[in-house]
Formats: sequence, structure tokens, C-alpha cells
Amino acid sequence: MTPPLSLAAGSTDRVFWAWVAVSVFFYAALTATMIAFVLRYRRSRPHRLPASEGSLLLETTWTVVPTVLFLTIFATGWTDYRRMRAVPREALRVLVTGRQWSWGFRYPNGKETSRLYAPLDRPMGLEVTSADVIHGFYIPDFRLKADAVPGRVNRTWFQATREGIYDIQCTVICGVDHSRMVAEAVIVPEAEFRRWYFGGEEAPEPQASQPRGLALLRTHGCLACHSLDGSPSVGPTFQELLGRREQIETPGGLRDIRVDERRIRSAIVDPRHAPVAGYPRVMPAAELGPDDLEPMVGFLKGGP
Amino acid sequence: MERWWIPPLGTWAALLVLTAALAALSRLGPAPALLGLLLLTPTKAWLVLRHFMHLKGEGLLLRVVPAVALGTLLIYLSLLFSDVAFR
Amino acid sequence: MSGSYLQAGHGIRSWLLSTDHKRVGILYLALMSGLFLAGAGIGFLMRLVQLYRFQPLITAQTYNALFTLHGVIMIFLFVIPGLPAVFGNFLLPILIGARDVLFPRLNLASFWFFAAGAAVALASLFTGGGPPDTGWSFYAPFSLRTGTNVTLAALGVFLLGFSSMLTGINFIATIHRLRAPGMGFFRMPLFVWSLYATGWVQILATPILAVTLILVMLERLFGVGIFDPARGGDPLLYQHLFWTYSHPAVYIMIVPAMGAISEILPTFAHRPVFGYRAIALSSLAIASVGSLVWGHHMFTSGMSETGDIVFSVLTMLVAVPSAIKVFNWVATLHRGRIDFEPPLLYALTFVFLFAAGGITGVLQGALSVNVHVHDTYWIVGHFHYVMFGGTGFAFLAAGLHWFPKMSGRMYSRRLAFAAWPLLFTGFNLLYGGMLAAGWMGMPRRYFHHLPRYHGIHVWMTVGSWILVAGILLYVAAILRGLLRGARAPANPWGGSTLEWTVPSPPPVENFETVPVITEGPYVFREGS
Amino acid sequence: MNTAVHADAEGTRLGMWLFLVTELVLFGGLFMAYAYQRQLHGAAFHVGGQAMDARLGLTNTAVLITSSLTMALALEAARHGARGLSRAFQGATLALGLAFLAIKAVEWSAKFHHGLRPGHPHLASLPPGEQAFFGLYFTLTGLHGLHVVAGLLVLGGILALGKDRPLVLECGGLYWHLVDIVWIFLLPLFYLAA
Ligand code: HEA
Ligand code: HEA
Ligand code: CUA
Ligand SMILES: [Cu+2]
Repeated sequence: MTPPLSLAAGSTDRVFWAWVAVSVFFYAALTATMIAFVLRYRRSRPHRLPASEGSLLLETTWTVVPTVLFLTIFATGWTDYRRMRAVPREALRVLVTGRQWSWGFRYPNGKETSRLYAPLDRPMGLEVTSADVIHGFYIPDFRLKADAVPGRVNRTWFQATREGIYDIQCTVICGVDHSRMVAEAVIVPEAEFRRWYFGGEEAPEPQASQPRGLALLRTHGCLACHSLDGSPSVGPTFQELLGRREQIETPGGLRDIRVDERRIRSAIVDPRHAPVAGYPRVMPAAELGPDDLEPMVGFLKGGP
Repeated sequence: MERWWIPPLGTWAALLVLTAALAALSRLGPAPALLGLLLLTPTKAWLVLRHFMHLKGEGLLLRVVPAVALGTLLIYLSLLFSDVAFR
Repeated sequence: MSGSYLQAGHGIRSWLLSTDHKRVGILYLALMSGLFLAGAGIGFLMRLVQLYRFQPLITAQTYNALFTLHGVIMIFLFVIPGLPAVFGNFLLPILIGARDVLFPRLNLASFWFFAAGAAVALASLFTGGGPPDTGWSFYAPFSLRTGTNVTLAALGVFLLGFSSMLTGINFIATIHRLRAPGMGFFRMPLFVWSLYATGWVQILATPILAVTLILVMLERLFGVGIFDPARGGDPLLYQHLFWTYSHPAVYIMIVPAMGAISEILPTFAHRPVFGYRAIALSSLAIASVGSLVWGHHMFTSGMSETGDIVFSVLTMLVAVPSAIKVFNWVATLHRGRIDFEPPLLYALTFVFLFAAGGITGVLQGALSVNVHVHDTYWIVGHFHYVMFGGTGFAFLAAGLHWFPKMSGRMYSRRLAFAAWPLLFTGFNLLYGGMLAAGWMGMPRRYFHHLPRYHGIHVWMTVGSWILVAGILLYVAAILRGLLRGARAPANPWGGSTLEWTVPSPPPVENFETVPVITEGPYVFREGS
Repeated sequence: MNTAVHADAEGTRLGMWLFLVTELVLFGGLFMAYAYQRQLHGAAFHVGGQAMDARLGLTNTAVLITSSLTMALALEAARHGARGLSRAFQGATLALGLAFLAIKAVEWSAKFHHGLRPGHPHLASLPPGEQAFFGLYFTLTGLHGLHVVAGLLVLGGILALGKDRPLVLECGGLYWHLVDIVWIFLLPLFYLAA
């Protein structure tokens, strides 16, 4: 499914799956017993065995065993949770403010952003609050969540273990665009982060190198006209591009094609030639070296 | 003749005295005021329950019922304070 | 002997103003079935919306209103009143050998409070600022600031709470005062025990909901500062108060369901229930410990760490009595003489699905896991398993079990069996899918979802189609029984409790002579 | 229609007490809110308490306690067959209840006058803790006042319709005494908090 990508996440997952395994074991045993009893003791298979009305030993067993089991589950959950709540002293602390319907990040030196930039393998403290109603700050890949409550600050932290761009979603219903209240956490190597952080106002924003193709699409402004999630825009969406059926305009009239890698490449390099029908012809040709073109094509091929 | 009006008057007088004591205590400062709140107020409530509301003469069930309610409220409060008292 | 309660009078007034507990039960059943189907229809629509947008007909705002309405209907109008109002009303007096509840007119009043509450809650859809969009939990300060008609919806829920409280008072008093001679507490059927425990939760928790809603209304109408930090209030106080009621409320939903299952299993196994006392007392244990765990809804809210620990430990403890019940139910099948009839099948399905829901509950009660799954589809999966798989299936099972008693006819056995595979498959695809989606990080109450979650949404929606088919077949089994079912004998299942000693349907007075109880409720004779 | 079964006296009493439980818990919820806010804003609650008129609060306490006395006497009189006396005591209870409401009205209007009512800009300019204090003050005393009104309606109805059988009086009285108990708690929480 979704791999855990922060320190805490790995541990959360281990605890979770261990208990899932234990529970499934008990659950399967329970179900099997139930089915076996129903089959064995049907009226059509008569027997003269006396039915017991209770057994102190059995009932004590199945009181004590679950109690011990459940309390152990508590203990493992708490151990990890305590760590999540204890923000390391050396962590950089970002003020995260939710408002209807966007996230804002403010760094100690005054930098304000709408994406969360964080260094790889370093603890990052979050002070989560809200400017209006309650929101929920959630990065699923890090198994991290803290409610943004107006009038108070909730503290948590994470330490990302892989570079990349990760979804931030709002988890508390906060109005009409609750489900649009998403943002991104950009995890970059520490050096790159420092360059930006200490580089004054003009320093270029850090780009996660994974997936690089996506970062390039963003810097070249492609995403201004093409969506990634299938929603309609100025140009066709990038969602499920490879293998899609399109109608293109050729000098010889309309033609149906199936999008392949060649088509993707040519559409980027020479957009005026045979564009997709039904869209305005506004796309500029991009001057790209192979260093840039290939990751882009790679991303679009396997993209979202 | 039976003097049925005497016991209620006694309860009433006790309630007034306790109220006066409570008022006096709360003028002495926050600590005595809190003490009054925690000791005298429940005493007054207990007097009303026991005499005016006749719990004294009722069977076990009727005495358990309000006790359950008050016990539940106390537990609610203490659980609430497991949060607020440790913020 | 007089005629059956169904023949005791015909016009509509003889129903709407009847204080006969059986008729009141049927009134609830009729109204609630309609509400359930409407709520379920909305659920079905929400699933479709995750596949096709239906824009501009359905916007993000509409979607927010849909899940709020779905939640409010299902929780306050279906699962909370559900089993006590319908089966409790119909059966409680009969099960303890009484003629009616202790306060029959109050009982009718409860029904009318319920109807009024439902009407007011539904009226909030069409008046003021339009349907509420806050989710069924009405979290402040959003619920205080939204322009939608939260005030009226809160008033509706307030009335429903009143109805629930009055029912609780009535049932407790009835059980204390009207048991037949010889019926000590430990000779009561387990369903009665469960109603008794539920009654206490109803009167000890519901008033907290009532004040919470009063406070929300006051704050919206007059700007009294209780919950909104802009006015000196505190949003976490709202959550505390709301869940102080609403967690116990989940046990108001499940405990009577467990009681019904505890009747069905021994009846079809034709043997005494295993561990009668443990099952009876665990209902009380669930009711009392269940009032102490509400904070597990607030682990990410910024509650103090002490609070987190206390509530997480108590959450683990409250699961123990449920586990005891589950094991005792399974043991009740051991060495029985089992008739495999639809009510039993549905009851076993209850055990299976409720256990799954309970286990997910325990997992999410662990603090670190909760941080990840809180407010995701995982939670939505959990509560559909316990509420629909639990209470809902208990309702379906109890509906079949007592249908002959209530209507005097047999349902269509063939259709009832045929509905099961669809219900079972659809249910697990849909709600199992929710658990998976939640673990992958899909937040709840989302109109738009990120592309990474699209696949699992398709999966869930397909599941919902199968489930609908199952529900429709079930409804058909009942309708066919009503229209063409064979006449039901007094005791079609060979049951041992008092309701099977009176004719189907029961006469107005229930019993010709007051029964005298000389033994426990589950004594089966050879050959029965 | 079938005739209703009538609950016996013991059952009625039980039902009444169960109802009182719900009332207790209802106010209990508000006391929880009070305790919560006071824990977070202790100092502000002290300041807020200084704006309260302790004399009015104490007077009202005396009035309500006395009305409880007359109510208890009304029941005792009825039980001892002195119906006329009982009705007189019931009348006294009603009068005292009305007096309580009148004093409450004086107090509220003074607060309104000083801009301490919810929604008033002056209140909004105070620190959060004090806003919370006055919010709770109005809610708790207001809800309590509504219960007094309800009690008056019930007792008035019993008196006016001549339904003053001892059992009925007893149930009405239980309700009235409960309202008194709630007030006993409100007094130190608001009026003596300073
Ligand atoms: C019928 C209703 C019902 C029932 C019975 C339960 C039962 C339980 N619930 Fe659930 N719950 C809800 C309805 C219900 N819940 C709802 C509606 C919500 C969401 C509200 C919202 O936010 O909208 C919710 C949310 C919810 C949360 C908060 C999640 C969040 O928002 O972050 C938690 C956390 O601890 C929780 C826990 C539990 C537990 C531990 C139980 C236990 O009582 C379960 C006990 C049962 C068992 C454990 C099964 C039987 C035992 C065995 C078969 C033994 C073997 C078991 C193991 C090996 C584990 N529930
Ligand atoms: C007992 C309670 C109960 C039951 C039975 C159900 C049943 C269903 N629920 Fe439930 N659900 C809740 C209680 C319940 N729900 C609650 C409390 C919430 C939380 C709300 C909130 O967030 O505030 C929720 C939230 C919720 C969501 C999450 C929304 C979100 O967070 O974005 C979804 C999403 O798919 C969903 C789907 C369904 C579906 C498909 C059914 C299906 O089981 C329904 C299947 C059955 C049918 C479809 C019946 C068929 C009948 C007909 C077709 C007749 C048609 C009649 C008319 C149209 C009048 N529900
Ligand atoms: Cu912000 Cu939901
Ligand atoms: Cu809960």
C-alpha cells in the first residue's frame, strides 16, 4: 500500500500490522469455531451430549486473555505516541496555520510559504493552529496528524526518510472546500534546504528531485494548463495519459490515435503539429535539452 | 396533636445558617471560599435531598437512583479534568 | 379472550393515539423504516458521487449536506432509537409478563417527540440557510459560523434526545415494577437486561447532549461565548461535551442489539445460553465503562497527554465485556440442536461483522495508530461495521425472528436466504474497502479525492450496488410475508421465553392470566 | 382503545426520580463547562465575580429556600388532612417563586445596562476568561430561571385545577426542591466567586 516515509511512520506501521496479525488469528479461530459448531450440531445430526450452561474456567480465561491483550495494545501505541508528542529540542519549528481553505507555513526567520519545505533526515517541528475553524493537518505518508484549532497551538514533529513531494490533506470538515484544502510537503536534502532557507527572499524554491519529471513540469508551467487529477482545464489532463485514445487534428483532418511515448515527446517538443482536437491552440513550444525532456516524458508515461 | 411542621422548619433554619456561614467564609479570601464551596454547598444539597425530598424514608432503590446520578457526574468531571488539569 | 392487538380498532386514530405498547412499537417501526431507506438511499447516492460528479446538480456544498443528513438520519433517527423503540416497546412488557409499560401515555408521548424531532430535523433542510453541512458531530466553531440551518437541526436532535430519555425512564421503571411474580432479575430474558442497561445510559448521557445543543443554539442565536474562541469559548470543551454523550450513545445502539442476539441464538440452538450471568452483567459493564471513554475521539485534538493515556486505557477496558459476550455466544452453539433458519443466519452474521468492527475499534484505540487513521475512511469503515454490521444486522435478524409474532404471518424464507449472500458480499466489499482507503490516507467527508485514491473508491461503490440489491431482497422477503405469508403459529421456532406462549399476533392484554415464573428464561424441553 | 394501566405510587415516585436524574445531569453538563473554564481562566473568573451583586444572590437564596420550606409544608399539611392550609402554603410557594424571578430580572437588567450581555461590544472587549464567565452566568441562571418558570406553571396548575392529592403534590414538590438544589450550587459559583 503506502509505504511509511518518516521515522515515526515505520514504527506506527509495525505496531499496526503486528496487532492486525494477532487479531486476524483470533478472529479466524472464532469464525471457524462458529461455523464448525453450526455444522456439527445441526438438528439433522442428533446427539445426546449435554450442553453446558457455563464454565467459570473458560469464562475467566476469555476475560483475562483479552484484558491482557488489549492493555498490551495500549502500551505499544502509547510508546510511539509519546515520541510523536515530544518535539526534539534541535528541531526547526514551523508555524502551520490552517484557514478556510488553505495552509500557510511560517518559518522562524519570517519566510512564509504555501508548501511545506523540510530537510531530509532532520527533525522538523510543527506548531499547528488555525485562523478560523478547526482543520486537520494530515500527511498520510508520514502517519502524522494534528488538529488545527483556533485559539491554541498543537505541537508535533516528523523526520522524513525519503526525498519527494507528499500530500497534505485537511481532515476536519471546515466548509465547502474542505476537500480542496490540500497542500504539499517538499522534502529535499539538507544542503538544498539551507540554500533556500538562508538565501534571503530571492533564493529559488527547493525542488524535490523525486519525481523530477513532475518538478520540471511544474517549473516549466505546464501544470498551469494541464491537470494531474483528471479535472478539465485549458489543455487535456495528464491523468492516465499513456494509452489513452485522443482525436488529433492533422493537416489531413481529424484522426484517432492511441497516445504512446513518441506522441508524448512530439507533443511537448512541437505542440503546433497535430494538436488534440477541441482545445485552444495556445501551447508554446518548449526548448528542452534531453536532460529535462526525458524525466518529463518518463513521468507522464507512468504518471498519476 | 402531631407537630408535623417542626421538622421542615428545622431543615429550613439549618439551610439558612449554612448559607450565612458560606457567605461569611467567602469574604475571608479565596481559600476559605473554596472550602465553603466544597463542603457547605454539598451539605446544603444533602439536607434538601434528605429531608425536603424525603430520601430519608425511601427504600433502597430510590436512594440509589440519585446516588448513581451524582456518582456519574463526579466521574464525568474527573475524566474531564484528566485533560484540562494537565494542559 | 379478546382479539389480537391488530384488530383492536381500525381507523388511523386508533393507531396514532394508541397507548398499547405493541402499537406504539409498530408506529416506530413504520416511521423508522421509511427514514432508514431514505438515509440508505443518500448513502448510496454519496457512493455514486465519488464516481460521477453529477455537476452542476451536486456540488461540494451538496455533498457536505448529504453526509450530514445521512449521518443524522442514521444515528439519531435509526440506530439510537432503533431496537428499544421498536422491539423493546413491542416485547419488553410481554417478556416480563406484564400488560403494558408502566407509563403507557408517556410512551406514546415519546413516540410523538420522536416524530416531531424527525420533522424538525428534516425541516432544517428546506428552511433558513439550507441543509446543515457540518457532519453529524456539529463541531464548533464551524457549526457556530456556518450559514446553514444548524440551529433548527440542533432543535430537532434535542427533541429526539427527549424522546430517548423518556423511553429510558419508562423502561427502567417498568422493569423494576412490573415483572411477573417469580421473575427475579436473574430470571429476566437477556434482551430485557440489555434494555435495562441501555435505559440507564439513556438517562445518564442524553441530558449532556441536550445541554450541548442548547449551548450551540444559544451561541448561534445570542452570541453567548461558550465554544467559540473569538468569544472566550473553547472548541475542545464542545468536543468533550459532545462525546460525553455520543460515545455512550454508541452503546445505546449496540447493547440492545446484543440483547436481541442473545435471544435469537439460544432459541435456534435449543439450549440454554452459555454464561447467562456473564452476558447479563456485561451489559451493565459496557453501559458503565462505556461512559468513561469518550476522549478517544479527541486524541489528535490537542487534549493533554494525561487525558490521552487515561482514555486510551479505558477504551481498551471497555472492549473486554464485548469480547466476553462474543465468546459466550459462540459457546452457546456448542452441543445445541441447531435449526438453521434465516434469523440465526443473520444473527451469526451479526457476530462476525460486529467482531470485525470491534477489532478495528480496539486497533484505532491505540494512540499511535489513531493519529494516522483518525478522521479517515478507516473510521468510517469501523463505524459502519459496528453500526450497520452490528446494530443494523441485529435489526434485520430481530425483524425476521419476531416478524411472525408481530404480524401473525411468516416471511418468505426463500427470499430471506437469497438476500444474505448479496448483503454479505456487498457489505464487506464496501466497508472493507473503507478500511483500506482509510489506511491509505483517504480523509473522510471529502467531495473531491486525490487521484491516488480513485481505484479504491470504485471498489467501494461497486460494493454498495451489491449491498443495495441485498437490502431490496430483504425488504421483499418481509413484504411478501405481509401480503401472502402463511399464518404463524404461537411458537414457530420452539422458543422458551414468554412471548412465545401468547398467540401470534398477541392479544391486547398480552396474557389471559398473569404468568407465574418458576425458572430461568432459557429452559428447553425435549422435543421442543 | 384499551384502558391504560395505572402506575402505583411507588412506580410514580420511581419515574419521577428517574426524571430528576436527567435534570441533574442536564445541569451537571453545565457545571462541567463551568469547571472547565474556571480551571483555564481562574483569575478572570475572580474578576468576573466582582461584578456580581452578592446581596441579591443571597436574598434570592433565602427566598428560594423559604419557598422550598413552604412547599414541604404544603405536602405535610395535605398528608395530615389540612387541605386548606396546604393550599395556602402552595400559594406562598408560588408567591416566593415569583419574587425570585422578579429579583432575577432586576439583576439581569443591571448586567444588561452595564453592557455585560452576550453580543454587546463592551463584553466583547473583555478578556476571554471574563467573556466565558458572563456567558456561563447567563446560560446557567437563565436555564435555572426557565426551570423556576416551569415549576411555577406545574405548581400553579396543580393549585388552580384542584389536583392537590398528596402524590401529585409530592412529585411537584420533588421538582421544586431540585430547582432549589441547583440554585444552592449556583450561589457560590457565581455570586461568591470573587
Ligand atoms: C454501534 C456503534 C459503535 C460501537 C459498538 C463501537 C465500539 C467501539 N469503538 Fe467505535 N465508533 C463509533 C461507533 C461504535 N463504536 C462511531 C459512530 C464512531 C465515529 C464517530 C465519528 O467520528 O463520526 C466511532 C469511533 C471510534 C473511535 C474514534 C476514532 C477516531 O475518530 O479517531 C474509537 C477510538 O478508540 C473507537 C473505538 C471503539 C472501541 C474500542 C469499541 C469497542 O466497544 C468494541 C468492542 C468489541 C470487540 C473488541 C469485538 C469482540 C471481541 C473479540 C471478537 C475478541 C477478539 C478481539 C481482538 C483480538 C482485538 N470508535
Ligand atoms: C446505521 C448507520 C448507517 C448505515 C446503515 C449506513 C449505510 C450506508 N452508508 Fe453511511 N454513515 C453513517 C451511518 C450509516 N451509514 C454515519 C453516522 C456517517 C458519518 C456521517 C458524517 O460524516 O457526519 C456515515 C458516512 C458515510 C460515508 C462517508 C461520507 C464521507 O465521509 O465522505 C459514506 C460514503 O460512502 C457512507 C455510505 C453508506 C452507504 C453506501 C450505506 C449503505 O449501507 C446503504 C445501503 C442500503 C441501501 C442503499 C438501501 C437500499 C434502499 C433503497 C435504494 C431505497 C431507496 C429509497 C429512497 C431513495 C427513499 N456513509
Ligand atoms: Cu480545512 Cu477541512
Ligand atoms: Cu467512541
